[in-house]
Amino acid sequence: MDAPSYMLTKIAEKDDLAVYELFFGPNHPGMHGNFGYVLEMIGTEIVKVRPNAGQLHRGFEKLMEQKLWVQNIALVPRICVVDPDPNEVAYCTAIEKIMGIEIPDRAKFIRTITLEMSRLTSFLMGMGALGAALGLYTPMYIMTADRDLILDLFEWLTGGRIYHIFNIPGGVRNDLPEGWVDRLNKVLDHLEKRLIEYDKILFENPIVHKRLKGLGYVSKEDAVRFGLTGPNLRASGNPYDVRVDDPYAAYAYLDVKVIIQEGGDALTRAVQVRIEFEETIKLIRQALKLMPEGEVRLNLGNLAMLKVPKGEAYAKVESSKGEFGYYVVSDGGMKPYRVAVRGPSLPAGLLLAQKHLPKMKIDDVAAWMGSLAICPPDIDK
Amino acid sequence: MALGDKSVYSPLTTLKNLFKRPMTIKYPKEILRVFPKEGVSPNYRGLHTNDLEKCVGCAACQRICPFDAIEMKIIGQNEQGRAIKKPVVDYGRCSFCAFCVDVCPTNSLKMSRHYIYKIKTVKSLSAKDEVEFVKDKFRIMPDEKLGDDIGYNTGKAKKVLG
Amino acid sequence: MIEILRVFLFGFFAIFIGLFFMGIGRKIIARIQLRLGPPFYQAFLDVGKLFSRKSITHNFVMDLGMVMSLAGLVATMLFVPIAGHTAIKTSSNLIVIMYLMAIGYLGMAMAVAASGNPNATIGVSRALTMMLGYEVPFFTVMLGLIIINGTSSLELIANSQAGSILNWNMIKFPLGFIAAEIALQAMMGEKPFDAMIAPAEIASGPMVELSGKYLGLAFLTHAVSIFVETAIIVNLFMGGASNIFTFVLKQFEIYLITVIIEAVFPRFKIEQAVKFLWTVPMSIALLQLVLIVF
Amino acid sequence: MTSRWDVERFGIGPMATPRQADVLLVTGYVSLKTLKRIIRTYEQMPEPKWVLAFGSCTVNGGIYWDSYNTITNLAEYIPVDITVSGCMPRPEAVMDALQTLMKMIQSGEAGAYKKYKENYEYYKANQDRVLRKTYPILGEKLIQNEEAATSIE
Repeated sequence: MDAPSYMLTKIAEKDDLAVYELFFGPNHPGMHGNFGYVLEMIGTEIVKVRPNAGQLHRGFEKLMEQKLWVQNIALVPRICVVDPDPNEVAYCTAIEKIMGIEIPDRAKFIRTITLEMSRLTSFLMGMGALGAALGLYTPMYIMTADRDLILDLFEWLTGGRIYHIFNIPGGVRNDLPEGWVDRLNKVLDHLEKRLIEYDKILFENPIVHKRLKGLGYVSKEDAVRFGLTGPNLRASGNPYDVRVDDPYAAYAYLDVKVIIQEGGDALTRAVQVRIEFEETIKLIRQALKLMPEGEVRLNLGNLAMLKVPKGEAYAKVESSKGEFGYYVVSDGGMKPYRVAVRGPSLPAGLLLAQKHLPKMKIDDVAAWMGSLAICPPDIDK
Repeated sequence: MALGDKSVYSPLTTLKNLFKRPMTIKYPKEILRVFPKEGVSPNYRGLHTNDLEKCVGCAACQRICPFDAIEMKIIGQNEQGRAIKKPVVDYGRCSFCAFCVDVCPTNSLKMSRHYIYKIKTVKSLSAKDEVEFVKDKFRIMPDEKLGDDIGYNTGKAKKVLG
Repeated sequence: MIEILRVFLFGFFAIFIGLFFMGIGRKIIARIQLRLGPPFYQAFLDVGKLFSRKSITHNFVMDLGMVMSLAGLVATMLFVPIAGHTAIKTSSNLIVIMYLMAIGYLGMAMAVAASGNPNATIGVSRALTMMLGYEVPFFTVMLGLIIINGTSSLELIANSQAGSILNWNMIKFPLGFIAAEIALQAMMGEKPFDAMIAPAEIASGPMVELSGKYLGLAFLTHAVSIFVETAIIVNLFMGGASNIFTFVLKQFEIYLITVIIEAVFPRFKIEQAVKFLWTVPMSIALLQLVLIVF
Repeated sequence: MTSRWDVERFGIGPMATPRQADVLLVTGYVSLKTLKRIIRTYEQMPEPKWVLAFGSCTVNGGIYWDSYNTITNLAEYIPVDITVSGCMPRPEAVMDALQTLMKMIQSGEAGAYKKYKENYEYYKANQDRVLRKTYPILGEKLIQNEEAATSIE
């Protein structure tokens, strides 16, 4: 029998037993979420990787065909727990596109603000998880505590802490409560102050640099070829942002700055998230300033009886991890005929893993995952 | 750009946290104080509360519920011999999306700011009965018990659905 | 008879102080992370709980290895002078201490290799590699101190620093102290040198198969190692102490530095760690040695 | 948990492996593939062990009650000590449940792991019933072929 080409050393070629399997996940502390890689290793070096997905598969696309248009809104945020709002907005935007309606301007701005807030929470979680993957738990604890401040705002606005179920076809469910904007401004000020501390502990830490530099390099062409989106794509030098190229919600009224970095390694991706975090805060401020008065939703009659005319639409939303796309097909009935979801983590988690992880040491797997912000629920759906 | 510079001393500046007040809320003794009302937010979507006098048993909530969590239970008969139905919420299904509150035509179904509901498994029950026991305990007919602490409620605001 | 009692007393004292330090260390780390943290006696509760639990053993080598690991460190501890008291008096205990300390790690290696878990095996190989990394600079520093004092007895080295604070080796040989401090960080297995435990990489490494009483033993081993290692530094660089209370206080200062570094740095990869230990502390230690000799 | 809801105050912390764990938290829906892992994790934990199921999904399927790939009731497969409602439960609710569990352990009320031993057949039968669905469709035939192939060599 010929020795497989991935065998690295002469000794390993002779000895089949040198290769062993290591299960990285699902119950591995380095794995964020219920997901796993089966690693074939020689010593501490990975020679082959097999993503072990499917632990979170719930059959979303099938479930959505069985429910009314409006009922699905309670379901979609579950696709990505840390960044739920892009799902709701993408789904609602797709429905609105099919129906050919334009939502009120104030609703657009509220949607934008909640999207950006959701991005903040997700970035905080992502940066913290990256730190934790490197063994630096302090920023993780501080960041999740700061994330709670934004979740409080969400809770005040929508009534739910994690799953907001706030966007509905035709707008949003309610207007901003009294005193909410003041509190948001206060939280943003606080986050800006904290950002200096995050820099000090995480982004200026020499050991973090040492660990992340050169890890998981993605070239400009590869990023496009593998279908990476969001910060991961921009960190490889591709100027693409759905918010600018194909504006939805109120982004057309706002001045969104697209940040591009050349580099493409884990450190660049981490710094990319850090810079975009700052930009997001500015964007929320901008949106708050420009927000008009008025209605927050169109009256579409009884939404339980909502019938979407025959047609199909693709709506995409720039989430913190990349592009969330919803392709919705309607046959004119009470329920969607077909909904297909495009999640941003699938290319990185399944495809890129098979290119990057071989020849990597086991030390780097968690950090690599953290730097790509892989969100397992949206791989499986 | 300041980012990307590294220094061994920068991380050590975090040590000033030692002299800051911890962000921890000592839960059973303290509660959250960030909202106009203490504890959870004023319009929190917690356990249901239902004004049984006002409830007409129209089953609108049952129809809108995305997860089939609401069941109309017959609790008696009126003078015409028609059955009186009231909603029973299965918290084993409920996802607290509050669509049922939105559609309630009489505004009797609301959500309270209470959220803790837990069931201890009884040791003496057999394995099979235990499953049914817990399932059963999670089916509750909402009444006025939690009505003094209303959370999500579309009565004052404009109705969202319908 | 009294000798045996003394030995037991020393052992219990080391465990007690070690666990106490661990508890306070957790509290301090929690405060740096802006949270309240566990009560300072949590480490005692943890050990109590672990010993009351059922534990899973794989074979008798695992039992033996865990006991050997604890026994090795307790044996080391008996040679360390604590404020003038030593359980077993010898004339050149520094060599014996360094020799015996390795037994703790070897015992751990034996136990976890018997469990057959790949994560644990990687962890142990990392721990032994790390040992190679920190012992070289640490020995170099010690060599300098042995040369200048003309003895390898810890008591004599400690006594030679008696008097004012200016006599401490910490002040006299600051470079050596820094090198030893970095090596100590690795010796205790704290960040940035905790590659052998690394939960995010190898699921807590050697501890991955330890349950119940075995984990309890590992806790105790760690407690004793904290005690021994800080005690060596206190004797070498801070002039020992006249009474036990001052001694423990000095130990705590050393431990505090370790904990603070632990809280704010991530971990090196194992090869990076060894490279770092063989370059930075090693060159500092060599410089110190050159300064001492010439 | 986060800095705001610090559970380490009660001495509760996450452990890296099931061998070191006392309490298994099942946080939400359980798909068939996960169930296999949960059972394995549960059986790896040394006694005494407790299970805390939280979220509606563990009681009656939650929002995934009509999904083809999730189980509806965790208690059929492993014994559960305490169940918390919510989707997701607030941190306070989780902390409350953990403290209740601590009280239950002290009073000897929590002992579901004994049930697992006593009713082992019942649980195993339930587990087998659903896990059969996860076998590969080409299952037995494929395995037989492979076995035949290896025996020829």
